[in-house]
Amino acid sequence: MDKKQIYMDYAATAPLKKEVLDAMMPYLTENFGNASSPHAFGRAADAGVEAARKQLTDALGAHNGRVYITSGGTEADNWALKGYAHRNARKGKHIIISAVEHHAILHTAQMLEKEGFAVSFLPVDGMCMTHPEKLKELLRPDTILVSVMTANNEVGTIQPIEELAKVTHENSSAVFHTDAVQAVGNVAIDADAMGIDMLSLSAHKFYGPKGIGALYVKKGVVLDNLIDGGAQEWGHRAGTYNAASIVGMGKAIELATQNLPEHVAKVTALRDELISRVLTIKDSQLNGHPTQRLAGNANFSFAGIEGEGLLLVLDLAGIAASSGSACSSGSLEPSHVLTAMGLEPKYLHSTIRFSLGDGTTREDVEYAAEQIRIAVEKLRALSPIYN
Amino acid sequence: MDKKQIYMDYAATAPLKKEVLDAMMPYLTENFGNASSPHAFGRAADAGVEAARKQLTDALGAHNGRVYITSGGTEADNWALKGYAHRNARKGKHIIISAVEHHAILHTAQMLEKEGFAVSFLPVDGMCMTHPEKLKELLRPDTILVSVMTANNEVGTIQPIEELAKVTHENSSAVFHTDAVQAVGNVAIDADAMGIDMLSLSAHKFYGPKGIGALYVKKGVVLDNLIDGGAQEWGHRAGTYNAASIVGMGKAIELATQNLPEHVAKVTALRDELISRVLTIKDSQLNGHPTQRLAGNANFSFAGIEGEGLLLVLDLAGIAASSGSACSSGSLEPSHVLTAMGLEPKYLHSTIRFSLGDGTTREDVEYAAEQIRIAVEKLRALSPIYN
Amino acid sequence: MYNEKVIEHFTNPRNVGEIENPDGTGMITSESCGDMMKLTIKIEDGRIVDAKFKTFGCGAAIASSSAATEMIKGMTLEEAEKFTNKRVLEELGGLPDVKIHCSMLAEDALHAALKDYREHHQK
Amino acid sequence: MYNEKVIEHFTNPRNVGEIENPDGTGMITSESCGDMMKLTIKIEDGRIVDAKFKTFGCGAAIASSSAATEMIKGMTLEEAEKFTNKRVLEELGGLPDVKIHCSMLAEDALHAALKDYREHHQK
Ligand SMILES: Cc1ncc(COP(=O)(O)O)c(C=O)c1O
Ligand SMILES: Cc1ncc(COP(=O)(O)O)c(C=O)c1O
Repeated sequence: MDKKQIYMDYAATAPLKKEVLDAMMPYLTENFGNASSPHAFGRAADAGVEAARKQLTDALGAHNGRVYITSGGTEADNWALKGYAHRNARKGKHIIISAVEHHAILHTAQMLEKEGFAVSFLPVDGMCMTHPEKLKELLRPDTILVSVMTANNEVGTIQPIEELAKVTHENSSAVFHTDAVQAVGNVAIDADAMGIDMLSLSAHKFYGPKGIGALYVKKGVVLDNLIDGGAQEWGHRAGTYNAASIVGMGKAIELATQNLPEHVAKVTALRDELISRVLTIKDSQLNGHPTQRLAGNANFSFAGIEGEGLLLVLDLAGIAASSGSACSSGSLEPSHVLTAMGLEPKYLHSTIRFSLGDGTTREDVEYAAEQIRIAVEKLRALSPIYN
Repeated sequence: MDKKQIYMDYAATAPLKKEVLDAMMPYLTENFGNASSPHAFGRAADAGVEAARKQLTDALGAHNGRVYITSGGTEADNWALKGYAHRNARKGKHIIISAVEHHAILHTAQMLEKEGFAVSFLPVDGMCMTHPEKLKELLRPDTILVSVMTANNEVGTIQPIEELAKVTHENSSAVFHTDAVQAVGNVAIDADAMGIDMLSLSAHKFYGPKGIGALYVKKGVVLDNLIDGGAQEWGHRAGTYNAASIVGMGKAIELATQNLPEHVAKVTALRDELISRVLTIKDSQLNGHPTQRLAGNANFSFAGIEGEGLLLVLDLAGIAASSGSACSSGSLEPSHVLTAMGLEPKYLHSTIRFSLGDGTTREDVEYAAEQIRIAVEKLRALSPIYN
Repeated sequence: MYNEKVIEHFTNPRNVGEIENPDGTGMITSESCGDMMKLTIKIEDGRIVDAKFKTFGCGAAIASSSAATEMIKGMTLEEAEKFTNKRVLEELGGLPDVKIHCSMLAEDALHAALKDYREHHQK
Repeated sequence: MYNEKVIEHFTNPRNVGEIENPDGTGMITSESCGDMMKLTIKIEDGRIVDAKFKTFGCGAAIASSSAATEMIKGMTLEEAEKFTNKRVLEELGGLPDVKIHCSMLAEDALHAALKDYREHHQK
């Protein structure tokens, strides 16, 4: 890549911070032991794993339970839903998820539906915001689990998690899970104070490595295992420890938590600059909540042009963005998130997400805004439905 | 660690080969994109992932199906058993596993048993060898799945996989899965020629990274997903690609396959040297098969002393070994493998595994043999049941 | 993801626009992904002498539209009737599996335009 | 995994062996893990004046045995009756959770030896 390359897809994945890679390197080289082995090589790896677990626990305010290591946010989400539903089916078979969950929750809930669980969807308003009183209406005596993401991956709206957890606990015996994959590193989290029973995270969204994540489970919440085998994780999640990535995740969450206010302030300013420039383009709109949104997220629709085409023009101009969740590319249907928000049909296929992060500069924002304008004009000239 | 450190626990985990780490580094730095993203950053990562998949496919002779990426051998084992059993329960609810499987298979089968599946155990002889005619006796019209490991992790015995698969297919409609986690890199594998329907592997056992593995699934064999979510892996295993580790796994299997004969010859010679030296110790025995065993595996019992005590003396002398599967440490019961082999009770708690590998030298073997002799003498002097 | 030829067509699409007073017009919306293509053609002496398109869609849809208009110009009506997306795929040197359906847009729009021509403009 | 004090006791165990003509002998096998300890004690004037052990077991079992023999030497029989594994754990500065049961071996062997003394050797 010799030409200009601007990365505006931090919500899909973020690069490793240098300090994180540095923290990992010893575990990719001399500290290679199996953390479950009692000998010196094993103990060196185990020390790294347990220090990282402490970093996670501290960062999440999760002292009232255990942080289990998983292979990522998707596994954590699957485990939370399937593990809790299977273990607690005799208490009830009703689950509530928001209408705008990531596929890791949505498809998992749909699998549970096939198995005989009933799933209700908590609706969102036009800004992708859920409302606690709507949750109250959906709670039933047989509701065992409520899962609402802390922040949405497509449009960035930050949900009122504390209130949702409160409504859940005051009106039912259900436990409250939140997919905080997009939130960690962008939103302050204090799991115990917020009334969270389970929380999923994924390291690569906060400048840690890919393929590693965690599920926090509050004391007293009991799940079936998703992955059986050896005695790791108190017998609840088997598999040889990936010490290098675990150490990287620990370092990444520590840095993310230390820097949270500065990071959010800096990225929010850049994002708002991008938003105000882009909204000068005719027939464009910002999707999601104007203020209760992830620092880096700017999701736009442009009448008359298709999101993936726009993505490609920008890619050719060296700007990496996303026309929805990267994970769902390959799917042809309009995003269930935009549909649930009741987006005007003309905007449904015309959406593009820019997500800014650590490495974004003001120059990047200016260049991107200009390229977006050019690209939109170019594609509108090709459009049969815009003139 | 400034004193002498000799690693003889390669079967627990192996260090990364330098070439493997070198192959991974670009994906831990500039090629950090999400392999599912269509833009340039994503395409760079995707190219790495797909090249690695090809390396895996070629190395396994697995052209007649698909190699799915997982978070390790444990997940692959869980997916194979649970995914196949759940999807195919209407065809029958009987499963056969060998009596000496790793906990990733054993505990998973036990979970299926709790759900209502019937599990039969294929016995082994005193050398931990299974016999195809015994398998034939266990097969029933409702048997849907047979799972026998390619090589045992504790005592190293290599199973007659081709014959077991043949007996399975000739006498039932069951599919044949093998946990090849210990075998890959030590035993030549040609999945299609051997009649294997599913095969699990884990990269860190062949000098690749931890936390990454694969499940090969032959065309026509259909499983439920274990982990639902995004569209990765043809919709069958969701989660953002861990491109760095996947690329490392690809490189590692390529190297392991290229070097297989030399590697096996070299390590076998060292192992045999260790065995012949150690067996000069009075009241000692080698466990497992004398010749049909993993190149690096030397598993011994010493009358009158306890394995973990011996492990500790050796650890203090700078030698890292294992008193069974590292994954099962924390468990107090005698190994189910040794029990299934009918080991004399006096040897059941007196077993220790040395596993040699790439970095082992003749000097290591000589030093280790001498230290083992000293340690055994020391502990026997403490033993109430030896004199 | 896309080969160079696809990128080239996408970046510099041929025959963009609408023919004034066309002899045939086809407007198609893909049911599977919502992409849209409007094709206008000019016909003289049983041949397509001009074709222009406007497309709302991804890179594959736009490149296919561009390639198709180039290919159909000069075709007799009989040739055009037999035109399929396979020809577009060949011309472009292939598309990713998930994008093959996008090349149908051009085939469908052409046949819609020919139908329109037969119904309204043929004397 | 083990602290330095445990390692020190394991590496240089005190009071290894068997007392000839002991006043009490306790031989215990742990049901949970198969570890074994044989403790022989010498008693004079209502006090333990000597104690020796042999142990088949892991590092924690051997270190606990060693520490316990040091601690019980000089104890009156009354004190010895009240001796528990908690004292051993304190003396050793703790053991890993999964290893705490190993320190029970010493407690059990001591009580078995005292019982043996009462039954067979006490006039
Ligand atoms: C909200 C949300 N949940 C879950 C996931 C899944 O995380 P991972 O792909 O790391 O498993 C993602 C990202 O892909 C996400 O944005
Ligand atoms: C035979 C066997 N199967 C499965 C596993 C599990 O692999 P992993 O721990 O990498 O998930 C191991 C090693 O731990 C093994 O030796």
